[in-house]
Amino acid sequence: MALVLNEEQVMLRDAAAGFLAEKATISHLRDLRDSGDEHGFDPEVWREMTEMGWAGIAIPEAFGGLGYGYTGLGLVLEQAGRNLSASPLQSSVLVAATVIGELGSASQKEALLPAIAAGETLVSLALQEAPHHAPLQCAMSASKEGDHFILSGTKLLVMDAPAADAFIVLARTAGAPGDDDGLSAFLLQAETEGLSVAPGKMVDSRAYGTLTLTDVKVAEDQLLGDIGQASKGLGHALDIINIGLASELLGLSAEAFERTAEYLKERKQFGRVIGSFQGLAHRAAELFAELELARSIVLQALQKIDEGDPDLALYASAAKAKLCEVAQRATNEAIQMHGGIGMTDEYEIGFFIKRARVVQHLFGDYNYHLDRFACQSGF
Amino acid sequence: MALVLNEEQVMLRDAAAGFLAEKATISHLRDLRDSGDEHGFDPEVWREMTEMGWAGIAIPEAFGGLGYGYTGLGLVLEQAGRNLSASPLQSSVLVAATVIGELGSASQKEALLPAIAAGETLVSLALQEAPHHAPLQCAMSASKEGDHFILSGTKLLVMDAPAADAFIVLARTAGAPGDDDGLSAFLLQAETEGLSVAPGKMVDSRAYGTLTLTDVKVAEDQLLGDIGQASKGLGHALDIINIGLASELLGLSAEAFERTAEYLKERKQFGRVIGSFQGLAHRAAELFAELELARSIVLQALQKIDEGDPDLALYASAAKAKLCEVAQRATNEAIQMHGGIGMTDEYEIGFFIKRARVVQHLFGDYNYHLDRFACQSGF
Amino acid sequence: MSNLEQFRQEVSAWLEQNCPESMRMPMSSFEDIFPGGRNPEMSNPDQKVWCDRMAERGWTVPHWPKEYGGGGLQKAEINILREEMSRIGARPALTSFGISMLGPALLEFGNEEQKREHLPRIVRGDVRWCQGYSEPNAGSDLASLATAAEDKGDHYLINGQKIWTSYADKCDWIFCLVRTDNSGSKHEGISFMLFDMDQPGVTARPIKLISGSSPFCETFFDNAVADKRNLVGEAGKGWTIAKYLLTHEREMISGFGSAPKIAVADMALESIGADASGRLANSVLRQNIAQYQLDTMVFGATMARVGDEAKAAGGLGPASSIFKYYGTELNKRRNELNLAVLGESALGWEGEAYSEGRVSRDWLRSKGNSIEGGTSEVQLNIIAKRVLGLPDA
Amino acid sequence: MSNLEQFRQEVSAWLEQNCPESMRMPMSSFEDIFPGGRNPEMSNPDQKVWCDRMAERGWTVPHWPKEYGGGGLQKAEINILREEMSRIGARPALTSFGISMLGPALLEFGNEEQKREHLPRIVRGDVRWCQGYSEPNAGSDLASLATAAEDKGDHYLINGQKIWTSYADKCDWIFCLVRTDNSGSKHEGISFMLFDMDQPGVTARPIKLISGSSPFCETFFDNAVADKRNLVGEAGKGWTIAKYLLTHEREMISGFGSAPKIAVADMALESIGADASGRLANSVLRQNIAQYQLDTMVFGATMARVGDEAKAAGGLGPASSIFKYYGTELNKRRNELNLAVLGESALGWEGEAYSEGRVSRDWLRSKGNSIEGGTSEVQLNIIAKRVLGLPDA
Repeated sequence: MALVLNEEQVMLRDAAAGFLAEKATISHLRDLRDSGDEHGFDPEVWREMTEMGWAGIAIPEAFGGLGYGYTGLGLVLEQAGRNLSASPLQSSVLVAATVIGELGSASQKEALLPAIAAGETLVSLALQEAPHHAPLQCAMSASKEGDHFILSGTKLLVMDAPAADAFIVLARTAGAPGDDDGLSAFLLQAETEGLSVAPGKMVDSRAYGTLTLTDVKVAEDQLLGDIGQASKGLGHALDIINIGLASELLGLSAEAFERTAEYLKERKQFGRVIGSFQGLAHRAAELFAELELARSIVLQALQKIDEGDPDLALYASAAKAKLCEVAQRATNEAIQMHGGIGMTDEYEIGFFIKRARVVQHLFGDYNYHLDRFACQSGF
Repeated sequence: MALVLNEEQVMLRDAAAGFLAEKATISHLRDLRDSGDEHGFDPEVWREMTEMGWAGIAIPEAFGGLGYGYTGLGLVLEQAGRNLSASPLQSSVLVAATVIGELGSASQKEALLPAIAAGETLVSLALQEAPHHAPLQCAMSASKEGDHFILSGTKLLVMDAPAADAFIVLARTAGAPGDDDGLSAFLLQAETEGLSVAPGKMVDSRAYGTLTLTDVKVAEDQLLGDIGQASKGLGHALDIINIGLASELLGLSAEAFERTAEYLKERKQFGRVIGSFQGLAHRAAELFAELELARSIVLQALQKIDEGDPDLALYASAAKAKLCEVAQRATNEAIQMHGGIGMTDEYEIGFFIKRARVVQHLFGDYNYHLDRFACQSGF
Repeated sequence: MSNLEQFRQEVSAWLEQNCPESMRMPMSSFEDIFPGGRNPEMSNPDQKVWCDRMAERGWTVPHWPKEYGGGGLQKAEINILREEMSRIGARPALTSFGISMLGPALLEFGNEEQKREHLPRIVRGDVRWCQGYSEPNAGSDLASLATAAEDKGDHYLINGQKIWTSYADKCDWIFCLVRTDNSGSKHEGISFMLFDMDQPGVTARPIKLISGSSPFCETFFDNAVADKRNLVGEAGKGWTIAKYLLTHEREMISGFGSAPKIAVADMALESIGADASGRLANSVLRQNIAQYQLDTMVFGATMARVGDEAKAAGGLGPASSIFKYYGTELNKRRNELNLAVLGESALGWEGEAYSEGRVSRDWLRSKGNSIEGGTSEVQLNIIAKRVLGLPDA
Repeated sequence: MSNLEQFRQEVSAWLEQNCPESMRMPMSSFEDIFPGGRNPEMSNPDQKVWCDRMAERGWTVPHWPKEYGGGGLQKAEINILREEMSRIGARPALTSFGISMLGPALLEFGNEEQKREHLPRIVRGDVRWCQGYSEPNAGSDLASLATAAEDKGDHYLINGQKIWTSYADKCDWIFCLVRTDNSGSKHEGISFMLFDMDQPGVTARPIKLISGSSPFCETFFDNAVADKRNLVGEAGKGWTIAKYLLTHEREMISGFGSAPKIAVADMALESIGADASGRLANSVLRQNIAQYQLDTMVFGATMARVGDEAKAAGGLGPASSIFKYYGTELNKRRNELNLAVLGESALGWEGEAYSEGRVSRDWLRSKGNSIEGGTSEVQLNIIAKRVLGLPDA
């Protein structure tokens, strides 16, 4: 596949750019934050996004989606990154629908994916149990009692938890933390007895939640896929998810950089536009180079998803690691080059660094993925 | 101990600076190189250095030295680094005399140290067996046969080997590679039967040699210290040696930087002195900061030797790691900032990068010592 | 018994009698620092009692001359006072910009009348001072400031705007850089002026930062009045005083990197665990931490060396020029490492589970370290020009 | 059968008959590259036979027009020729600066007479060309060159010095930037001139590099003569031609980072070993290698993307501006890693044990990559100005 966008993809990207720049901007994010909105996104905007089909971009047509593939979803996520648009596009579409697509049976997909694609239901993944991403370390136990399972434990960093209709909860039906075998995925409705959500706002002003499960009774038909066999499908889903997050980081970093480059052309100090100082100009040029590299690996990794490449894990960790590095540098330079005004809440540039670090952390940060990249490369 | 030089030390430093800048400069090194000199140093200059007592600076007065301590030796090594002065100051004084001081019995020290201090004998350490420093991996076997030992195997990177009168050879009298126990040190005369030296020039134009031992018969009284117990004393000696090499790297880096800073003030491009370009000026200022940090840790580590600090290993790896990092950056920037002329053999700046990499590598490079620094720090 | 021993006994006895019990408790928050002022904010009324008693002996500023209200103490005596205070855990009685910034400037550049008027009030904590330097269009290029002071005979009329004025909304007086002359180069025509903030022409509005609320303000002058006797030094020669104070400020800020902190490696071992050989499980993070800890150790050695050199030679060597730059960059690295080490628990903003976002707010706040008090770029320019002697662009 | 299929058959048959067996062997050293010239250096006399046969058909430069000695082939035909040569392992018949640099410049800027005189001789490999650009005081700032060409009616008299002239000691003619006018700005007054190196006024002296001997020379002109009909373009307008050729040169050099190489990680595993979990034993080196391999992969993706974009849009996008800068920096990183990975065995200079210092000499040579053909600093300036639109200092 050539590393260029086709016509359909260009149209999709431009449509997303136009819509989000009007309806889901940093200014909207600020309003949501300052109003103390519990969900952290605007349901009306989300409804419009789903009407345009964005929630189903990567979902096959057979399951009510558009079947544009992940390259398409990546383009929309990139634009969401540019505008810091708050919506369940990450939690329910990139994460949950992908996990369901990997793990669910045909009938489960039929039941869930069209509803997600239509924006009728919001599903979120409950995986993490400690401050760091370590999927195989999952320890929550799901013990069989008669014809059902009993789940108890705590899940952290569940995206959009306060607004979620249902959760995919990972738990152990066998094995010990670290084992490949024994991981199972369950679909739980939000109103399930014994399940409680403690909402919290992260530094990006988005809503996350801590799920506490106390002797929650789960029926066998709530298992997503085969019992104890979730880890492979989950692993593949996580590769896709990390590439999607890399797309968001790309948009976010590019926008922060472009705003900074503009500022360098406007701001005067010592009688000169500060972009004429070679110290700043060279750093900007280096960052431009890094962003071009970032753009290439994101597009390549997205295409590898859609091509079904068997080495996806390598591309996923490469894309996430590189984008973590670039996003960190781009957002740090954005504040430093803006100087004092970049430190003020009133100015918008500070919103980028806040969202960046959360996305960098989600499902494995730079340290995690560079290490994994080395392992995948055999050393 | 205050982190400043005392009067005696200042005088020693200035004397070394004066002598070396006249007698053992890069120009002399070039002559030695171009004449194909086998030893890679000028014995006459070395004789003058020993007459000034430099070979005995760190050797206690009881053993014929000046007893100025390693801080004093470090200052001379720093000046040797500035001038890229070729001499056995590293091989025989910093390395061999220190190892003898750590491992030898009183009578062995009496026999050897005064001769080294007087420049009458040149001793070199034969430790390394593979391309990387890994002292405990020493595998050369020393098997006991009656009242003597039989040594066979190969030793790499033996400094000044073609000129050496004797070698300290590390070998195993027990244990396996990686073991603490079983390492023994032997003193062998250069003309020992079964010992051959294959001379070679490294990139720094200094002479090194590969020692091949074929069934070399070694008497018990050639053991330095106790049988099988060399590793602790060797380890302490290596800490001292690495701090001494860090001193040389400090001088080398500072000189390369100062020559570069001068060039930035002279060279004109685009109608301006190139040091007025902020891109270069900021990099020079950052490098200045790194060099000031380097100077501090070297002085601190030297003083820790003389204070007998029990945490010397931490300081040694800190000093060597930091100086490897700074020397690499300083020498790379030196060539880049000099531009085309820096690439020519005719100009002197290129000599610094060549010596730097060899000293960086000797007894553990950046990667080795940063890893060790982390281990010493408990993580 | 020597004089100093006698002095120590007297100090010890006086402190025992006069330092309130509650002022011997460790400080638990910023509110426990007492800045003085007309209507001082206090976490405890003993703060004022303690300050008043200390000020009576001039011990709030023990090194200033007695004639200006200070303690008039010698170095050895000041050390004894510090030691004895420290022995009983006595808090500093008064901490203010007046002591650390304006006072030194007045002692160096003020006239006798100004010293006699303002210094004693600083010692007593009667007046709380803020600093009016930066403007929206004069950040790194401070000398291009535009706030105008028009000569009206016995007073100046001041119009313009300052930014980053710390605690402007809580301070009584301001020492302020203003432009009295536009005709020459930008460094000429700047004047150093003192005036009361409690007047109709002055408004201060707090600035919210990306890390949350802050002591910084935007400060507006709309025909504010400054009495002419409160012009410090000559009109148009204020830049010299400003530069003198900037050096002070940078030395204060450069301390950031050096505060004792829990080793980040220990936090990482707890959060991420070790492998069989005792090494931190994530090798990439391990290297980043090792590099940070190495540079912190090396920076610490450098601060110690510069201190020792200053003692030996009586002045700061060139290495001190790197403090502000390196210290603040190091602190930013430390804060990024906190995020990497603590992961999810460092990324919270609100809620008890995240200590109200303490880690993330500290991290965001640290980004300002390399901007305020002279950006890292300005520091590098200074090193390049003044230390290395590289020419101007 | 289509025309192209027929062409392929003809090419295939001709190559089979005309390509000497020895010219179908893989090249084993630089000496196997045939650069042509009056007295060509050859590792094998078949080199000239092969070149002559190919040149007869114009296939040494298949894309140039027939009237100038080229092959006059269309793109599809050129591809077929390449494929058929590659099928039998045929070496390129002629590789020269004349083909890659001077030819394109003459086609774009030369007059008809110049094209007819010089291009056929390039195609036949009769004349070997070198490039006279840099001077000791005109490196990054190429336009400040000072080599003077004085107008003497029917010829110019040339005095001055060039540096970094590749193979000047072995070339027959030079295309050279000279100054014909000092009165205007430095970019004006530069002329692009061709002249014979085999004349008394020309001396070339090879330059030894830190990595050892090199093809570079210092070249001196002492009343050298250039016939006026060999002035390309207008007098004083040579800068346009120079810039055109610089772009060519940068694209050639930027290929450095992309050559296929043994993965440095494999070398490291062999040299340093792995721990129980299969990770490289030294974790610090492991991270450095991981970062290098990641950036190499990402740079490769970028070259592929730019290539695909060029195919789709018919031109190079802005990302191509980073190639020279990033590719050469990457190659320097690679060479430093070689030292770290190979340790002692990489640091040799002489002797068989060290392959005569191959690794260390490559490493030293790589330092020049970010200097020659426009320094990294110049590349960053170009990105800042032309791509980002940042203003000049």
